[in-house]
Amino acid sequence: MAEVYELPDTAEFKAEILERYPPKLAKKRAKQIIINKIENDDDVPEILANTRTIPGIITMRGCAYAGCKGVVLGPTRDILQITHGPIGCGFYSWLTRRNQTKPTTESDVNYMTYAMSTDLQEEEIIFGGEKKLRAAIDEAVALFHPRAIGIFATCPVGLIGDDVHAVARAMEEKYPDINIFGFSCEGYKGVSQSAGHHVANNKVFTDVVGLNDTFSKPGKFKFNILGEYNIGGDAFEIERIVADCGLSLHSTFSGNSTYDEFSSAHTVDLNVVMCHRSINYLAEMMEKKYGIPWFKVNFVGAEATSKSLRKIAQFYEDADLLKKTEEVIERELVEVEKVRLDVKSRCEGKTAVLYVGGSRAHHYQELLREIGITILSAGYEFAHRDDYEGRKVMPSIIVDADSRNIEELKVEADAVRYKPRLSEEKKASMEADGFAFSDYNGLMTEMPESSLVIDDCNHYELEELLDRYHPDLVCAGIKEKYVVQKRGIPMKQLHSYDYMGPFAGYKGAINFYKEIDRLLNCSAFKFTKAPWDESPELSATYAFN
Amino acid sequence: MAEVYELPDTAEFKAEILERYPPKLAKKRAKQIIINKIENDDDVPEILANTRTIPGIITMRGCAYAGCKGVVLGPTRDILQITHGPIGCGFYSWLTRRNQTKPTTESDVNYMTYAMSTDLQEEEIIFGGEKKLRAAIDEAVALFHPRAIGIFATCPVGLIGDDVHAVARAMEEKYPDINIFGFSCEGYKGVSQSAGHHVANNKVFTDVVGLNDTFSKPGKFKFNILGEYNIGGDAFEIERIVADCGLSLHSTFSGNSTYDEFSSAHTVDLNVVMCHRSINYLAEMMEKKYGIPWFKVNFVGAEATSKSLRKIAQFYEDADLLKKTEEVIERELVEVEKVRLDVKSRCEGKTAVLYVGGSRAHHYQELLREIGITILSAGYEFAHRDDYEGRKVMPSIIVDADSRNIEELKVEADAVRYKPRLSEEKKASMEADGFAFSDYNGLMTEMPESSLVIDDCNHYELEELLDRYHPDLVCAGIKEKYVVQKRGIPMKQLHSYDYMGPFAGYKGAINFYKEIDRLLNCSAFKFTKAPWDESPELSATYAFN
Amino acid sequence: MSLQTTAVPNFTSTRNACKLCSPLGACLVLRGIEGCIPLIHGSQGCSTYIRRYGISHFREPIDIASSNFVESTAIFGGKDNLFTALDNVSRSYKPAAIGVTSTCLSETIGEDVPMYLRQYEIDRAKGLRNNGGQNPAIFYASTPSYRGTHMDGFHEAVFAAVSKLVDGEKITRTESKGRINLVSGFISAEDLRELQTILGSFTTDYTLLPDYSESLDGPSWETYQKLPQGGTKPEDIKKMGEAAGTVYFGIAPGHDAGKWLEETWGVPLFRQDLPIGIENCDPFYKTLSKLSGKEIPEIWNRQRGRLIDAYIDGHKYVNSKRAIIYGEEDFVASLASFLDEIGIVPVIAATGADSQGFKKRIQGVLRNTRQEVQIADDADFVTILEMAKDLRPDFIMGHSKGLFLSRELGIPLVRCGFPIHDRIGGQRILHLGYKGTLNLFDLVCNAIMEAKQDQHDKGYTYI
Amino acid sequence: MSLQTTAVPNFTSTRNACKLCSPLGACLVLRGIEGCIPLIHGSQGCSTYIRRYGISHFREPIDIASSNFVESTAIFGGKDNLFTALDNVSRSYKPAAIGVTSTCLSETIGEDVPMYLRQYEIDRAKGLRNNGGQNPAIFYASTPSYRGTHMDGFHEAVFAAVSKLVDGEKITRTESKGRINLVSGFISAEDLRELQTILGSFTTDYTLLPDYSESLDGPSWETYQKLPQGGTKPEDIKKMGEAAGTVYFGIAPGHDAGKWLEETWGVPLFRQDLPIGIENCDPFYKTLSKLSGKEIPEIWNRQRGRLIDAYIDGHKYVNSKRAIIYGEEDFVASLASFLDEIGIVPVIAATGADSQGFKKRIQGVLRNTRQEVQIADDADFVTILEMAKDLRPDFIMGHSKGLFLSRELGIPLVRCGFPIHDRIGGQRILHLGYKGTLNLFDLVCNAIMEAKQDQHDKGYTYI
Repeated sequence: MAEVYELPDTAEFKAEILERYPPKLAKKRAKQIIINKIENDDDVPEILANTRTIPGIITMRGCAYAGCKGVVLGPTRDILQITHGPIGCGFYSWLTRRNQTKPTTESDVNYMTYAMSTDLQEEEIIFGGEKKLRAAIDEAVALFHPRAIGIFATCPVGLIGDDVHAVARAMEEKYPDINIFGFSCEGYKGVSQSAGHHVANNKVFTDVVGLNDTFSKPGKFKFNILGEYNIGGDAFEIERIVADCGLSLHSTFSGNSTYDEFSSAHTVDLNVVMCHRSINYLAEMMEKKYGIPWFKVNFVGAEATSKSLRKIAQFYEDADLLKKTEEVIERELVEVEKVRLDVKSRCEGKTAVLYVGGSRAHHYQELLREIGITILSAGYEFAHRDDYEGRKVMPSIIVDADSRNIEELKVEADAVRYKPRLSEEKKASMEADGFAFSDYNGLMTEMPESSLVIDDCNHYELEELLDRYHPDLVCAGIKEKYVVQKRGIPMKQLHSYDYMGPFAGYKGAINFYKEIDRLLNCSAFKFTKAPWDESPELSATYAFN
Repeated sequence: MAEVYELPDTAEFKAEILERYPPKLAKKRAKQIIINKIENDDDVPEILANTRTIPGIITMRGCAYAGCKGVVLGPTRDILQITHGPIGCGFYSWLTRRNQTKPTTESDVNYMTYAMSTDLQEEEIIFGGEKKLRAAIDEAVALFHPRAIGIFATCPVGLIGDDVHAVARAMEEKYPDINIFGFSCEGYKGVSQSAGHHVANNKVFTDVVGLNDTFSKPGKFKFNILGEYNIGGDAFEIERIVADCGLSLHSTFSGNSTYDEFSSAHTVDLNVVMCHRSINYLAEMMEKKYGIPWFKVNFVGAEATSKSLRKIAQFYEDADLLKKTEEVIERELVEVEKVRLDVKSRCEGKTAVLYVGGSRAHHYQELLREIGITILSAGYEFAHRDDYEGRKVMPSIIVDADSRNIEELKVEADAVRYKPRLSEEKKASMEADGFAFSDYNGLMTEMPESSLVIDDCNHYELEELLDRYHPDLVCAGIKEKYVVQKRGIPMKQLHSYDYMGPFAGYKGAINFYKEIDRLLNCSAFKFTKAPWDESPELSATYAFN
Repeated sequence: MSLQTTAVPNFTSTRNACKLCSPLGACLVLRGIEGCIPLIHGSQGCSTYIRRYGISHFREPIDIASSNFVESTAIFGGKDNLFTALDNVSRSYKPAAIGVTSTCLSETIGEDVPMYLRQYEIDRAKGLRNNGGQNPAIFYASTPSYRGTHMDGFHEAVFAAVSKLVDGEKITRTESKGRINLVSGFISAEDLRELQTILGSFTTDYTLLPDYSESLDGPSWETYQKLPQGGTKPEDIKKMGEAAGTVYFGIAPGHDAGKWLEETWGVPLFRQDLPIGIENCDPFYKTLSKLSGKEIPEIWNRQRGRLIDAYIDGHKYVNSKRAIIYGEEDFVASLASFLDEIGIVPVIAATGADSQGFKKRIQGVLRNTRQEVQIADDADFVTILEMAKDLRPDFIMGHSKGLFLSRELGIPLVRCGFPIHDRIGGQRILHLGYKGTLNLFDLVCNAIMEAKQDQHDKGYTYI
Repeated sequence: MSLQTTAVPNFTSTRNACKLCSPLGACLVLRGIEGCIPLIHGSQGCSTYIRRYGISHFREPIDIASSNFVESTAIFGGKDNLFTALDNVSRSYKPAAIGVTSTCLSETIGEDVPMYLRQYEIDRAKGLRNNGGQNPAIFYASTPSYRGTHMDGFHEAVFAAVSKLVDGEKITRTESKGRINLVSGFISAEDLRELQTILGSFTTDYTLLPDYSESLDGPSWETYQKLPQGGTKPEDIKKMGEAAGTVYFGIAPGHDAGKWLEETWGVPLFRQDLPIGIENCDPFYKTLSKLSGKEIPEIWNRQRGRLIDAYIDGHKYVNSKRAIIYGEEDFVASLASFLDEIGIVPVIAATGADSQGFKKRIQGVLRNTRQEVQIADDADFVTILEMAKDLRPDFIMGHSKGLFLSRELGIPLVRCGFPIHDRIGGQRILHLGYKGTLNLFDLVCNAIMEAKQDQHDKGYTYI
């Protein structure tokens, strides 16, 4: 990978950006704005990540509650979710992401359109809200008698002394057939939504996974996909492809997921990880506790999809599976290539920047490259150093106070259910043959040399970047969308996909190519200047000093 | 009936109206504006009707084509209709009336949404349009192969020498299994759409009725309803009621009708007539040719409906039928009375005027009276003297040139199919017992004493009437609708029912009561004057001299 | 039963027509002149049908007189009827003008209406008519239903009024700086109000013809007005010969008042499509600026900016979508340009008019599309439906008669143009200018979004 | 699965809420003041969620700063974060003002923000802050999410701005003839533009607060504007103490700028519901006439007349229809009055706000209905759905969150108010004045007609 695109004057650009910050801030941001450089195949510069955002600087980040309730548990249709707190958070997280789900029968429950909140009032802030939370759980049981109930704490909950875990335990005693668990995902936890992902996955691991040894799906080659949230139906497309290959997808964490799938997820042969940031620790913990190996995959991009399918097939070492996989790849690539080449003819040479989440800023580079678009700059909202530099730096990551607030679980092999899927020897021999387990090389190794990698990019930096480098396309979130489009640059939302999609897999690749083609060749932008307008106003520029 | 409501100063009003006309026009209109007076139960003043409208005076009337294609044939779903002429007429008559139809199976044809026109161009006006008409028929056959095709002539057709009947005959030879017939309904024929009704019904009588001796429907007491056009689903409601009574409705002319029903209509025991104006001659001709007796009914108004049902039952002299009929009446009146009394409590004492068609201005008085509304004035658009004064005046009606242009068919008893349903004696004895056949007493005998009866009321007269008498409600057509509503008076369309309905039968009565309640108690009218507006402009008034 | 019949190519007959008749267009123009009453020379059915049709769209009283032919008139000629009608209309309405239009009937029998009218005017001048002392101006538009469509009648009536009323000396252009003629085409009442606002922002001296913004979309009245207020003032029509220029929206198929003003009175003609879409709006505002000598007021810049902003916000919904458009040639040409500039492919652009130039005209405004477009003149709705079958259109844009297309194809209909008789407020739809374009843009986006949303179950509420 | 569960009376929990949180309302007001940046004192999630939500409706950049609490801030207090945030916002945006709002977090830990701000201003005056020499005015609105709804925050922020900026001497009323204050409530950007037009027709001296018509619905920009143009000018807010009167739309649940201006500065207060419907519009135009001393301009009479005309034209479609309305208390009260006057029964009128006066307020505006109406404060959407089951409503009127009601009940949703995130142009919907009322009337009529038409097969195209 790593073509060389000499992004000009990056050092000067970085210096100018920092110059306008106060010294303390400049010092910090200097470590978060990196000019990429790849040596020895995968040695990249160190980046400062997962660190606090400076007050008053407009960040793209969200909070722990958003990461926990909105991102991770949101796409699960049959765990009834109760937001414990004042009304805002529950309202804002009500179906805000375009998670899709497909109940298999008419009678299957789907709570995704249901936003339940304790709607705390001043009285409860003063006298405590546990009573109201218990009442809400009673009501939820009376209404639906769900299999499981999740309680999500918002900012004031811990501060007023409410203990969501104690309430969960107490109510579980009252309703022994319902699994009730709480999440300490108060908004101020950690430095970004990443903290919320961690809180969410920890709880799913401790309170759900491993409870059900009997639920199963037909098929021979069972595996889970971790870190795939079914935005725009991505999971449906992946399900389609892997089924065609002859694989049996057991559980997706957490796109189009169910409680049964989660609770029996420990019964599979393999975990593959899509979004490394949000869930790699779950893969690790499942390996330790149940002996399930894992590796990183990527179903975003046609080439990446083929590569991932082949790796899974190789894992199982089954001739039929390998053959069928190749057939699927061949079949799907026909249409993909047709569209790709057509679109590429119009997009080749265009440039893009991506500031998204914790893995999409990486994955979508594949798709953009496939149609000839060069990445000028990219960065994550809420990633950690390993997501940039690769897992090899994990031991050297210093755990700061904000991260320490998120519980790091101690995991041991399960006395009953631990069962190594591969012997130590087998695994070692596969690795010796170049088969990587527990792998992730990070974003920077695949970014062009001298491109800009910016962690927690803020509005000021984004705007300066746009003014300096005039990318043809920006991929980011809705908060950035109109900032970008107001200057006449097309913008693609990669959190919600602009409520389009799927973009994963082969059909997704076709959708994405076409969408980018539409965006880059949209005539609306050309009208920005009126034919009689010859003296545009000068824009205000940022100045921090 | 005939309550006395002293409409004040009618003579003065009439004089004022006439005063502003030029003398010749005044003389004519004097005979068409009548102050009602009923003597000896059914002697009423003579009225001039079915006479030409004065050029430049804005009439409510339509033309022969509208009466033939729009009114009479329009509601028939399986006779394919081709307008022969320039595009306007065919476009304007395309689904403009709210005729409903109910194909009984999915595969039943329904051409009502299909508006086929020869769309004559200048070339055809010069060189003749028959060739194009033949081509259109060829196309219609290729497309649908319909059972029957009707051709409707518009103004220029006769004048350019096109003979729609000759074309029909020729094409029938080409397609022997299709019944093809033409209508000479050029717009200038006669003085109003009444001419078109006549043209239509004559042709249906000569070319369709009597062709099919085998088509039949289950049931014992078979009859046709003539002059019911299924506006707003009226026919459906009538069908519901008569079926409940145990009657078998064979064919409705022409609401919700089919070719089979028309062509076998001569097989029934009885014809009942709803709209006397548009179709009484068809009833007469069927009696002469096939021996089917007829009498007038009215299904508009709850009381009128009950009365009509009882009369039909009496005709058959069947105890079961009589019993079931009474049961239906009793059952239906429960809800009718409930709504009627509630609505009446708010509408009692209000006043209305009606200028509609050729029978609705009469029928709807029933409904209005049922909720306590007094009729100040009424009149027809296109009726003849008998519709005002009753059939007894028919012998004295002078046939003028305009009427003579419409063919008066010579009808004799059919050699094969004539079969008197009642012996002369039986009929005479029934009549002696007060059972009226071939009856219609006209509008005026049921209008209040001293109310105004105005034939072919024009805009000027309507406006003067509104200014003088301020009725609470006007019933007329869409052309009058906004003239009336602009002055803040609620207006009910009785041609199209404002695309509501049904208003016939019992459920229809309920609908109508409620609709009138809504209209009379609509708050929108009260805002007409702005609270700060103290000096409204003076209105212009008409002046003919 | 479906209307999707087996295609029979080159139909002679017209099935579910996509055009109305000529006198209708003429009557609308005549109702848009202050104090003018239309009088149809023919059978009363024409007047009744046209009133009925106009009323169903405008929901206003529309008085149109008729010379009420009966059979004998058709045989012996309609002069007496016409004279009586002129007398009665003059006396009862006291109109400023009477616009006489012909019909297929009077044209077929070869009525020489211009000659009749000359005679009537002579008789009237001699005091021989029973006209109550009223001497309205009388225009005549020849509008046989068998020639062209309602748009022929529309432009013909504009020509009739202009050519009858414009008088005075030819002037040198420099004297007339600032006065603007705008011939508005067949647009909505709200469009006319918007044009008044636009024109008014450049100059107070303008003639907008026709202008039925008040006469066909007026307020409720405390007292009834026989002749509704509003309309282009005849004295303003008279001044059209003095203007700095005529902006003429669309193309007159027959007589052309714009050309006539240019040729006869030296008034420069600026013809353009209806100002729908940026490409059609920009020249309009620029021409007004040029003719008035005034800079483009800031409000239009702001509206323009807001429109572009919406284009950009909404491009993801509309880009590459496929539309069917139909209606008057002028309207379809403007819609095609608008859709093209927002990235929509008008896969079918159809008009009922028999127009040789239509195909080239539409092709000319499709600047961006790379896809094939079906362009059909002399089209009817059954033909459009047959054409549409394999084209995967996403939505339809046009008047209410497209309902059955919409049902058969299962795609939304964005109602605009005329007639709109199955919704309220058709006369209040704003199509023109930056603001009208924004309105249409919102309607299109939202129709597409609604259709998309309706196809999805839960979990799809942000789009 | 249907959301129509067995009704459990008096729910403690809120299920599909019908209200948003207080800081959101405050932020919208602050974005409607020229040169003002909102700063939320709390966790960054609040700013992100509120921006995201506002953006999904307005489709414009909405910059809202945060003091970015982390766990230690929650424990040790947020003063340092707030000061840093004020410094950074001052330096980077050079704003005219910063509006600080609290959150449930900062309120729960008992932050004394007013005290902090006093100290910050002292420090700043002494040159102790790293604020780049920028000294924006700073307002503070206390807006804990656990108290009231977004409307509490809205009115609170209006009060914060007014009470902070209004200064000068008390004046005698006669001197101020003509100057008008209008506190506009939570309305659309298009509404604000219409109010500008209306106010401008009476006087040029007015203060419309807030005014996010440009800042949250601006044109595309040739060059990026960090602080979008538009908004109520701070100097105009300063002059509010001098006005002849304050027209205040709606009721402030907490601090009331209208009352404050009356009590502190003697500015007479004219409180009324949002001008939707004749009953609410007439007093508005009359009050403006009175305050400005100017007759009501003809354009409003014409619009009023056209509205009445439409009421009459459309009454047959709407009369006796049954509606569900929900949303902000002020908005619902105005809608209820409007629907009532056109003959529609709002069978359910609901608000998410916990408001004792709501029932009486709604009953007060229902002048015509003879039927029972369910009026519910503290309502959520699941409760509304349960209430609706047996009420046979014909349509729903309110923001996008009513989609699921619409689907469950199988009746149309007429989108209005906020948020509208499943259609484009929510910020451009005109609700207010005669013209806005006409727009709503058309939308209601057409939704009803469309539903009726969709239920019919062929043969039903005129309605």
